[in-house]
Amino acid sequence: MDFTLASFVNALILGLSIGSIFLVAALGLTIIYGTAGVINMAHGEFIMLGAYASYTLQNYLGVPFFLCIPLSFVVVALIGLVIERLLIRYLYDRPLDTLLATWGVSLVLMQGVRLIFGSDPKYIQMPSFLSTNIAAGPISVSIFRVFIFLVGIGLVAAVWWLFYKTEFGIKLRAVTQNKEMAASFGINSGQVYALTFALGAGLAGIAGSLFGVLNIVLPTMGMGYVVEAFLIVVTGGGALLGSILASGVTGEAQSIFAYIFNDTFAQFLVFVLIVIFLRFRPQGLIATGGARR
Amino acid sequence: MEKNLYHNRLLQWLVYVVFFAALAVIPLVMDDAFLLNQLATYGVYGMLALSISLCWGFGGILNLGQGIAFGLGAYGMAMTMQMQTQDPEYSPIPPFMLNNGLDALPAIWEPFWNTGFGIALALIVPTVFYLIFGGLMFQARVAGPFFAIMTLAILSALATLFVDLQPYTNGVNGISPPAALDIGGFVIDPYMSTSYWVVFALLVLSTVAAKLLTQSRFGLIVQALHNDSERVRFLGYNVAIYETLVYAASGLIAAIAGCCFAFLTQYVSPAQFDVGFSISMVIWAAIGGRNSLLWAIIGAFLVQGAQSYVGDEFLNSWILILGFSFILIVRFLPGGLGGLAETLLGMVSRKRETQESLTVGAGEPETRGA
Amino acid sequence: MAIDRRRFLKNSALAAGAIAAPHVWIPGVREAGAASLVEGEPIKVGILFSLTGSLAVPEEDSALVMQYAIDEMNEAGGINGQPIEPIIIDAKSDFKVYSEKARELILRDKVISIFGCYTSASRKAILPIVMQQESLLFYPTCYEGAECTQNTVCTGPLANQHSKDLIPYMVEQFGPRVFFVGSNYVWPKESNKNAKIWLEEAGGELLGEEYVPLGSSEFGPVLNKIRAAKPDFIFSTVVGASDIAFHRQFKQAGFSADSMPIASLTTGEIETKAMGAEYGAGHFLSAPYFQALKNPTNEKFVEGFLSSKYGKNGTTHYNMEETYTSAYVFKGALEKAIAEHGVGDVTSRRVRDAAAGVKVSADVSPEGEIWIDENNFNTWLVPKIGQCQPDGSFKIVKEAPEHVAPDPYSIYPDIGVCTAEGLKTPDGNIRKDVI
Amino acid sequence: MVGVLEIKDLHKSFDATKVINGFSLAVTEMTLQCLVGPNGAGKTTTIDLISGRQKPTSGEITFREENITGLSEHEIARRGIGRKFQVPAVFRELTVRQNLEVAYNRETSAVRNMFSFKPDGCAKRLEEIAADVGLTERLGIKAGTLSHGETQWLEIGMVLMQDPAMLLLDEPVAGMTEHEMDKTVEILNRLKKTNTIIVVEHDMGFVRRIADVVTVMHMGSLLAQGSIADIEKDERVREVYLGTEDDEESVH
Repeated sequence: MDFTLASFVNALILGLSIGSIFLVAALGLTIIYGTAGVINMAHGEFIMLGAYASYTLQNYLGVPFFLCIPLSFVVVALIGLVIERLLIRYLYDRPLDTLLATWGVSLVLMQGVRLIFGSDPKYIQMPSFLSTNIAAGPISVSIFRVFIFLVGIGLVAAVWWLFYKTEFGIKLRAVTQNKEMAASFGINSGQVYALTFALGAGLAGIAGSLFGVLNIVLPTMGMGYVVEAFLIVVTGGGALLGSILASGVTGEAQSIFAYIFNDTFAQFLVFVLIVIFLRFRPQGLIATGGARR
Repeated sequence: MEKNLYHNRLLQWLVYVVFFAALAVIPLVMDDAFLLNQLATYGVYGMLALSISLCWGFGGILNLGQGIAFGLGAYGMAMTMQMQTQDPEYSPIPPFMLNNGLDALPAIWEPFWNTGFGIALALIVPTVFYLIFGGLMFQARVAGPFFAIMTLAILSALATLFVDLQPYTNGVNGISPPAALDIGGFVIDPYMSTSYWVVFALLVLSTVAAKLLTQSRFGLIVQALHNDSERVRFLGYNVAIYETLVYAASGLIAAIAGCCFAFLTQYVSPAQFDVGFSISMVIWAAIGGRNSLLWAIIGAFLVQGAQSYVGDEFLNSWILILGFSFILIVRFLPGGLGGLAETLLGMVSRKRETQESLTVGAGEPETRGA
Repeated sequence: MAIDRRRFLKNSALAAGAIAAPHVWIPGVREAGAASLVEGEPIKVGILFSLTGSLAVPEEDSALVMQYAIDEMNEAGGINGQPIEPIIIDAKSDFKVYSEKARELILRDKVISIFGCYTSASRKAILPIVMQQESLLFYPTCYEGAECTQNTVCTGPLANQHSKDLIPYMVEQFGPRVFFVGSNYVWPKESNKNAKIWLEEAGGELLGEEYVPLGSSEFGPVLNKIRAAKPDFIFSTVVGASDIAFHRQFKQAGFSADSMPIASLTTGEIETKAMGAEYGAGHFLSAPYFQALKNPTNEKFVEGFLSSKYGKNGTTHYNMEETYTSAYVFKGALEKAIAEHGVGDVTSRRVRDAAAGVKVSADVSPEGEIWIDENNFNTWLVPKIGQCQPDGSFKIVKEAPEHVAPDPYSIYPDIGVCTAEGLKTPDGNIRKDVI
Repeated sequence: MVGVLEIKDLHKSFDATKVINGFSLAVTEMTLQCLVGPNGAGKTTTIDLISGRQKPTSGEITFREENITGLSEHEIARRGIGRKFQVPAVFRELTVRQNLEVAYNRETSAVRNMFSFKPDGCAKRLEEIAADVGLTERLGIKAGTLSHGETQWLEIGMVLMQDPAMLLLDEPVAGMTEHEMDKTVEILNRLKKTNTIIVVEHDMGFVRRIADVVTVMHMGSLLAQGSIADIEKDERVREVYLGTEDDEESVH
């Protein structure tokens, strides 16, 4: 295809959109990893649960779409909290085992949802004004993608506020820095971890309610996001800012490579570039505690 | 000093002998083509679990991408078998290439005309790939969960690549060589006991080799770096090389498993690089017992056997059962069934010891794993 | 290039023989199929579809409709007075399970035939065992062709039949400029090769050809390319969950079916139901069967199936119907084989050979009369074009005037012609088991 | 006289903090040099820099006339520099015997070690050293179950197994009983006849019993150097050092 400025600009805009989708998918994972050092393999299934929560609310209770998003947060955060209390909290000092245990959780969640909802695909409806595009000459972007982008910014702002402007944030950062020291100041690190895990799960729930609109609601839908989300977290280094940068860069890379070559090769190229990048900067874009590595 | 029978080296070797003797008897008493083929497939899964146990349980390197070596090995073998059914004169190139726009055999396929070369490549390519990738990662001191995630990334990238290179690989549809593997006139028919024997022999060989490796000085140092890799550096050992080599050794075993799988099923596709399959290898090793080569193999036999024979009864709840048992094992029994055996034997041994009431002080393990 | 000694000897011997007679090239050892029938005993068939996992969505329906067909036949007295006993297996959407279970069905259960597989990958996974044991596979779905074995019968449309009418119809209705989008694998690419031929004949213009990874849900880059190319219509071979994401993102990107419809080979009743009918409305599908087909046989089939215990999903679609007719092809072929050889001497291979020319008449086949090609054992059928309505059902807008012949090698005359004995190459040789 | 180990104008900073600031040192062969100094003086960092755990910002470290600056840990260890950590680092999951076997590092090649099971001389040396450090009875048990003092002994034993030309010992007697310390003194005084040793230590009583040369560090540079008698007389040392003996360094 011929190169035109307009289509290249479209590719750049799309890159931002893909980046925001990556970010929304990876945000919860970043928080859980950055705080507790837990590699949550069930993150994709939390996204899936968010989508099913929205689907159920919308179809059986008639809840409007915009209300489904925060409610999905609540539902999945609660599920996350239960999983943390029953399982994850016993495994904080065994990072490889949390990875495996959460993989078991993901199997159970996926199959559980399949038993309840069946394996045929569902979808989430959205207000029709979101279901079109905005265009300026040859430049065009779908409104729903803009919506996801804005939600992404909103979530980042909310998380930033929570981390740096609230008491919970102070406790959370204290625990992340030094668990023992924080304990001596009377901070209950178990509680902080539990809430953080719930928060991360809830953010995945929001992602799910958005992705269920963008494409399709299936028990297996989480698998499609989880590897990318991990790469974002690893490339970013586990920090909030790192994940933002990493998703921006990989989103643009994905879009531009797809523009130049094709989607499949773009995917391959992005994976390979990330591995090469990490060879030279294993701590990621923004290094957090190097000790964890 | 040996207190727990589980750690008695002699006894360990004895258990190996018993297990493999039991496997060896099966084709002598059974004459069921399907059962032999199925057990041979389990043997392949056993090799994969063995390779995971070597890498993860023993070396501490969690590898969620063992499908890389397995898949590359399987492709190498399938390409070799495919070329055996081609004829330089009548059909010089595999049929799928014709409808993918190729009219001559691509250069990367040329070596596979020769069976020996082809099989050698099927083993060398994945091993070298592991050496390079592992070398890069371990030199950059990427370890633990990060390394695991990186193996996942490479696995996904390879799957994508093999799909995209459709003219050379037949993409998603994969390669189905229509005839059995033939090594210099020795036909490894997947529905005869020969294929069972070949897989069995390779399983024994790789188990013994892996066991010897763990008992060598190399193995001792790998155990030490699993414990505290920093400390090992100050003793003058290049940790990255040790890690790379144990990773590559496990890759070689997985590549052998891939080769076996290709001649057993006469089929290979990018689904070999499926993330779920690579993780199920880890599940086998975890359920059987990651710290023990033999128990990991038993884990593969048990889980896959259950999937084949119990799975259909439960259909939908099978994955649920698998997931729950995996969670419970990770949570309560990190050593898997092997760990359970270790604890039980330890209790038995200790009890006997108190009865003899001669020794003072708690007996503790000498060697890791059975 | 190294050739070992044994191969060299074989080659020279064959080369000598080739001068005198056409050379028959059979790779590997073959064993006679062990499966055979016994008078009065049930006829065992294997039903190998994924009932769980990612492929369960299309395949579970096929397994259900197959059971429905067998029940129907058994109620009518079975075949040759013998009941049919289905062995239903869950392939778990995993090629390793397909392969293992096919072995079990053939080697242990000794079924006379397997009905199963949806993806080409699963077909390729079980073909080696099917061929080597001279068993039989009924493959009831559309596929790319370019395959010539002696052990399969296919009742779905081949790439050369599927879009033959669709492309000229779309060019005529909407204009010549077209953009191809497909999932990145063999079937879409082969389908597009055929489509290009029809496109050229119809005077159309191909603006672009893009493939997305199987299962991908990100269509942004493709939609941008479509926007830049400004086609009159889109020809889609995107499959599965991706197809649904594609249609949804298509509308979200501001495109509309009225000005730029998608002409698809897969987006049927089930898919439009899953994506939300408003996303499917206005787009086109080419298939040999639609639930909305107006004929007494189809009305009976739809009503009978949906009211049976198998019809919970509330839909019949092309894939299910092709599975249903495959059961009747099997019946016809088996009856013919029994008449020819006697019950005791019926083998899977003989059933397959007897399938040549078997007709399923319009009062049995919901899509209208079909028959099996005597050479390549694919199906003569009538492709139809339907347009999706706002309620998710399809309205038939065009029907091919006559049956279209299946030809697995239509675009590869250089490779050969598929005959009952094997692939006949241009130099006159016959090659068996070409997959 | 040229020292076996020479440090020239060493600098090391973490972000903006200068931890080592123009430190130079020459260590003579077959002497035991004690590195003392108040908390945060940079003693452990110096050990880290010598052993390759950290890379200096600038400066040069020469060992046996070879520049070893910036080499990695294992390369430095292979040149005969053995190290003991402040917090004893042993392989807790391995037995005492295995710990000592790992430390027997005559052969470091991974490939050759794959085919080696019982290296020559290992068993004999192991018996000697186990006897030396009093762990003969404990060889079969897991290192993780040893007492603190025993763990210190084990790590000293591991350094001895290496048979290094130079030993870097970071607080070898921390947590030892009086009796254990006496034994350590005895071993070190024997060792310094054949080895070059650097000991980082707080306990001046201990230093007095072993040191040939004492080097006092302050704020990342050399404050004073000389015999223990000289140092104890030095006014500046008194000023910065006295009264801070029992603090622990925060960085190890």
